[in-house]
Amino acid sequence: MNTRPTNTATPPAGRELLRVENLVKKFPGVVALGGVSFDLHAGEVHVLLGENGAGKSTLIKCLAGVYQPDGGTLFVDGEKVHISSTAHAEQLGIATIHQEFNIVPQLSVAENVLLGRPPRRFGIVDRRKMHAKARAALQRVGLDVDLRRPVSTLGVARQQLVEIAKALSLDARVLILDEPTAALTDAEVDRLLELMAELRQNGVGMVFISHHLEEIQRIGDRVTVLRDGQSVGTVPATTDTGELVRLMVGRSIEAQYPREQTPLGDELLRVEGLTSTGHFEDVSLSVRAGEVVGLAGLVGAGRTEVLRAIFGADRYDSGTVSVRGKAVPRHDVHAAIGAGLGLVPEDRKAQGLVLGASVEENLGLAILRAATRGGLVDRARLREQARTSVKNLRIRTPSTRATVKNLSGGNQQKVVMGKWLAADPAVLLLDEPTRGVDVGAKVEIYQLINQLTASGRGVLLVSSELPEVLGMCDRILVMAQGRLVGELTREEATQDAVMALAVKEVESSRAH
Amino acid sequence: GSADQGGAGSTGGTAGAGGDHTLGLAVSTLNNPFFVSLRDGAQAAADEAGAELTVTDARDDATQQADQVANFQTQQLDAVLINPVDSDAAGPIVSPLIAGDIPVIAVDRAVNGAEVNTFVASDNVEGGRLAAQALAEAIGEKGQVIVLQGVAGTSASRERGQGFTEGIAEFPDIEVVATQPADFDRAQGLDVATNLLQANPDVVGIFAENDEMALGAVQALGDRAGKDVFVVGFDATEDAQAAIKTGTMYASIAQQPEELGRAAVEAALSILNGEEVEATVSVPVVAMTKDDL
Amino acid sequence: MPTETATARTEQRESLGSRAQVLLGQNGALVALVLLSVVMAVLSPVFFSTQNLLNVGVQAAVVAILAFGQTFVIVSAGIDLSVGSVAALASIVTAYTATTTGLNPLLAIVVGLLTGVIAGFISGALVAYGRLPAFIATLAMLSIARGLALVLSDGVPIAQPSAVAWLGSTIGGWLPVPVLVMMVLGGLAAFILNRTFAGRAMYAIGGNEEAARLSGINVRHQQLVIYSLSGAFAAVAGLVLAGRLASGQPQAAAGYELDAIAAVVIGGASLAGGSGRAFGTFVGALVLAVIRNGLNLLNVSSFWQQVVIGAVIALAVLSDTLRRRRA
Amino acid sequence: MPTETATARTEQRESLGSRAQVLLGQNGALVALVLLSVVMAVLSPVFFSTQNLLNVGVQAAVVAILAFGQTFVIVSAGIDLSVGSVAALASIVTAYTATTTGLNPLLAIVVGLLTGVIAGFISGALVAYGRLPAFIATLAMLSIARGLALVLSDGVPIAQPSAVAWLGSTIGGWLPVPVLVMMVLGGLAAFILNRTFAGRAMYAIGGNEEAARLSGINVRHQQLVIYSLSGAFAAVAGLVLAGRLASGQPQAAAGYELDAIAAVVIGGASLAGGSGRAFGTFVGALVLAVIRNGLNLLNVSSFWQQVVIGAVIALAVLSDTLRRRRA
Ligand SMILES: Nc1ncnc2c1ncn2[C@@H]1O[C@H](COP(=O)(O)OP(=O)(O)OP(=O)(O)O)[C@@H](O)[C@H]1O
Ligand SMILES: Nc1ncnc2c1ncn2[C@@H]1O[C@H](COP(=O)(O)OP(=O)(O)OP(=O)(O)O)[C@@H](O)[C@H]1O
Ligand SMILES: [Mg+2]
Ligand SMILES: [Mg+2]
Repeated sequence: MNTRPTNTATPPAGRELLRVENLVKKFPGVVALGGVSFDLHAGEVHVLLGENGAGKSTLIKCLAGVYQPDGGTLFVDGEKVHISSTAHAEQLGIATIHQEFNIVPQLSVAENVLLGRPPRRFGIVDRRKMHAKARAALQRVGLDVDLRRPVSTLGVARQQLVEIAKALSLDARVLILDEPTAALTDAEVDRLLELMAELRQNGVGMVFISHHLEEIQRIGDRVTVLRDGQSVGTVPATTDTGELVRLMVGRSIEAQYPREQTPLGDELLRVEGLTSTGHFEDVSLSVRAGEVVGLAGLVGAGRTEVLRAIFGADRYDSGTVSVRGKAVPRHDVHAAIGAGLGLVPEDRKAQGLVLGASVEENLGLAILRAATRGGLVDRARLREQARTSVKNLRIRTPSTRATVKNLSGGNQQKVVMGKWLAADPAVLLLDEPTRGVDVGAKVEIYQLINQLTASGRGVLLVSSELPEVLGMCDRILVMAQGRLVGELTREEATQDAVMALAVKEVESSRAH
Repeated sequence: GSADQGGAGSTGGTAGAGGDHTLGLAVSTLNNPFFVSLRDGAQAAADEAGAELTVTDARDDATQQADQVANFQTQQLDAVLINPVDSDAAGPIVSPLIAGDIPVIAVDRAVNGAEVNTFVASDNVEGGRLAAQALAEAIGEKGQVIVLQGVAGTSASRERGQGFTEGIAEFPDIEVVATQPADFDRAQGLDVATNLLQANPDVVGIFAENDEMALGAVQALGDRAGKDVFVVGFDATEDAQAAIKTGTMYASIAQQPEELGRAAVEAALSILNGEEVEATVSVPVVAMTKDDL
Repeated sequence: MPTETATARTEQRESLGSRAQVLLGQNGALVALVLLSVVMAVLSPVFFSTQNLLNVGVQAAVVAILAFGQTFVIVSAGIDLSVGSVAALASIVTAYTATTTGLNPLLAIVVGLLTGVIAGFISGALVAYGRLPAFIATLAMLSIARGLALVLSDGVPIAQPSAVAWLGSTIGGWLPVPVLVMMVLGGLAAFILNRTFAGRAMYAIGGNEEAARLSGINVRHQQLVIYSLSGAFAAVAGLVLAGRLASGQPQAAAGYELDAIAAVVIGGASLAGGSGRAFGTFVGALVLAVIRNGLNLLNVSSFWQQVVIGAVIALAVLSDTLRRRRA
Repeated sequence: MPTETATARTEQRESLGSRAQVLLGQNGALVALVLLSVVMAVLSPVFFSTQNLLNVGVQAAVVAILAFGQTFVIVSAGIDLSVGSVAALASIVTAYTATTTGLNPLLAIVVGLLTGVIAGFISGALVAYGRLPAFIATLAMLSIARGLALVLSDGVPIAQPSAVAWLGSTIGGWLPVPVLVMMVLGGLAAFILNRTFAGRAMYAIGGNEEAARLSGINVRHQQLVIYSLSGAFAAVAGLVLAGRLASGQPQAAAGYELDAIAAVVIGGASLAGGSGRAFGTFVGALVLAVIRNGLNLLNVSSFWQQVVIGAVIALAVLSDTLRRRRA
């Protein structure tokens, strides 16, 4: 089976910073890395590409000193090293932005940027210096917020920017970025890629992980493809997308957005004049059977808040939500689910998963009530359901009993999807459902959306990936500053049309 | 019912002696029936005299007692009766009162390091000796015995234990094979006695530093109580007296808590009325066996 | 060749080891319990007598029953400090209603159990609807229940009806009822945790309350159930204790909350919630009882006893965590 | 027009309200404390006398000092059950070294403080390196320290040297030293929490231990510091207590751990870690002291007192959470 890795890329001119040979890392029941080799040169952006669970994050955690590899050798500046801790990695000039956020929610933005290394004398923290340093780091990523604000009050996107600023402030020679763009919108992605180009100019070597192939081509120099913990090849980033996908998935993918429209049925969800002071105002929308409605907008437009309010997760001040003509009481998730709603939240770790519980338990969470008779849970049924979900969604896990915490990020996202598909809601509210999901799996999720609408369900989709909204939605609503500012049909919708609406409102409000 | 009506209800008796004196009684703990009786005795005496009595409960915590006595002074009570949680700790607690010319009467336990007006007490060490004699008598002055101790470090445990050790030393054929703490608690008395009997099957006598533990030991003995193994307790609580009557307990050392409370209040009122009072007022202890009931 | 054989042997050893791990790994406290029992047996000849082992069972019973109820709370990331006081209150209420109102003793027991449920329900309501930290809500209940027990009994023990005393007796000359009750309630707790909606909800709430809420679990409602269950278990513990003493003691079970929580944590649960099993809790309670029983048998001096208890608890749990870390 | 004015007025009211919120919102317990004090003042004329307020301060001091140390631990998502026992041990060690070895009393005090640090250090090592749950490690230390205090003192209180007794005295005829010590240690705790690396690391570890570790904070090392600090504060509390009683009591401060934790939680910290402030803890300790003092002044019967204490604690924290929810 072990096909020889293709190696068609010539390493760039810069000096070699980092080399990995035959790296092996095993977890109980899983060989996460089965002999990966790869190298990084100064002034290079080396992309790691692979399906969810291929071993990308595990590889970089070995580089960052989080995991100790079980085999293989690591060279830094040509010298064999053993990276014993994260602090050691930092000493070697390696900074890492991990896939999972590593923020301390209660601490301020400034403290998070300089977490673990605030400027200090005799153990006493110099706040002024700390703020100055943090401000400088945040400026580089274009984030302008009150430094004293607890970081938990920022949305996911801006938390990601804080993480990036944190890694940048280390001034490392090697910067590892594990899916930094997953939580960002286009404007911020542009800004980040510019920043990376700048760093490349300064001779920094970067390891970059992303499931967005277009980003890879924009910023990457070489691409190393991982499959099942093996490196299957290193190719130039200019390699054609289809070929990259084939290397990664082992097959080619025809349609990236395989939307199959179905004739529309009755109205399933109706939202009328929904208002939550300070968050959004007068939002009215409807979703019909067989319809995928998209909610587009910039970060902070309030899309997440609207979804959560519809679902009863947050309070709102006025307006009504009804499903199949029946009013849904406000601020009552239980009732919303009973009425036929489901929500895949944007932050899977904090809101979607019980991380310490098994795959089976997580997949059964939304149908726990339904699987209960006389107070007793039919666990056999839940187990069966979990096996089916794992198979249908191709969740990569050693067993349904594995702890969700140990799954790769993309597979965790699939578990959240699976939980709600099992509950079979009339209308599924999706908030960034493909965040961190690989290209192959994305298509699988889109197929699931198709199945839902084909069976007369409705979908309300929030996504910061414009192509996804354009490709999958039958109708697109654009939000800006907490208001609906326009509606586009599938035919009318283009990237420019959506952006024009999303930005116009922002600019007109700036003019005031 | 609760005894804290503060004398408001029952001033009917012999009014006059107490006048409108206000007294404070700082009890070490009301979680023990003994001190509840002591309080009842004091309350009855105060009611009879028409004095107002404020009672506080330190829950066996010397610091709380310090706080409560300080609060008495703030309230400007006429005299303070203290049943110290700890004798040594009570010195600094009452010193400000004495400095402020407020009469202080120690009840049941002495106050060390300060000159109180009078000390009303029964003798715990003497009680321990009496217990040793009673137990020796029950077991025919020979055999193995075990001791259940109260909360380590409390004066009651120390003094009763000391008296018992001294007393039992006079009987050369009696051997104390185990001494273990059961914290004055009935449930612990039961468990610890069970365990000790397991390790020492030949035990014929048990001394417990209070009746609660003694009753736990009786429970642990089951049918053997009063037949093969004799139990002597301390305090002669109602439960213990009942057990002595049925023969499961051999004896208990009776203090007279109500008498203690009554004597203390009477001493306080005498002082407030300008009368002379002895430096120590002794309330006798007696070994109570079936014959006494 | 020799290398290969060596590898094979290592593998075999590993597989044996891993099988043992499956047996013990699920419940590390079991290792501690076995170790502890072996040490005690070596030091004291009577330790392994049937009678003494039953004694250990009886002495573990009250804490174990409290701890089963506590397990529900801890699995759901809460804490219940009131269990000892609620146990005392329930036993006093039973004794009081039976003696003063002359109610049928069995009905009096029901009233006592209801008292426990109500106390738990109030704690639960304070946590769920009052948004009080569980620590504060149940600390308040600790104080309130103890106070009420004292008020009702006027600080004096009350005799229990014989129906309660039966709970402290022995069946067939050898099986102590407390042990029986402990077994039954342990089985019940395991059943609730593993098989019922309420039980599965406890794990979900303890693991990630927000995710549980967003999955349609009515978290507040479940919290009422959880604390009520803890109150009910506490009431049973109180009655068993009362049965053993044949009297309702207002000061009974004081401080037992720490023992109950310790039993749950020794049994492998995390105070952060989301984990814990009834069997682990059972073993945890036995560990504590064996330590106390053993120290009595060995007649360790009373002052040193506290030092030894502390050290042994630390060592017992340490042996478990170190073993797990090596694995 | 009228509408506009109304709006303006509402806004103004809101801004006044929000300013008050800034003052009080940061520390909700303050609201509870103020409410409580007003009620007490209405019910008892002596409550607001200078002497009584100083009494409250003195009565709060020991718990407050323990709670300051506890704040470090709770902010870092731990718990320290041993503080009461460690306080007793430190005071006994001081009294013992001063009386039996005849060491200079000031040196004896240093030895006492060191004892506290060592006890805390051992708890910390059990948590950091032994991977024991903090609850178990410090429960073990609770038992060990209390046992050692009993062993050393032989269960009998030991007289303290006058240097210690000074800690319980009054300066200039009105300022009680315990209050002074409480203020100084409160300031120190605030300084450590807000300004030092160790303090910020406490928040980081408590808020997200994994993130703290990945950011290069030596979590284990910091845990040693945290528990040692808690031990040191406990030792100071023990000495203040000993000063007030002029004697080293082996049973001193028993059960104070729950009060100390309660003070921290009432002060707004979460047992889940990551939040908590020294000032909040101070207010929390005052709330507890005011409740006890007030109930004494009002001469509430002792059994009912426990009921009332529980109810008032619940109400005090409830008033805070409800206020916050409305906001
Ligand atoms: N701590 C762990 N314990 C057990 N298994 C683990 C652990 N961490 C990772 N794994 C497993 O190792 C494999 C590789 O995971 P990894 O997180 O490296 O994937 P990835 O390539 O980063 O995927 P994604 O694109 O979804 O982030 C997965 O099968 C995962 O389940
Ligand atoms: N860049 C920003 N500037 C100011 N406020 C912001 C910004 N981003 C977010 N917010 C605030 O945070 C709240 C939550 O934003 P959130 O990111 O959840 O909104 P969203 O529209 O769902 O965007 P997304 O889902 O893309 O993250 C918003 O209501 C807004 O008030
Ligand atoms: Mg990954
Ligand atoms: Mg969003």
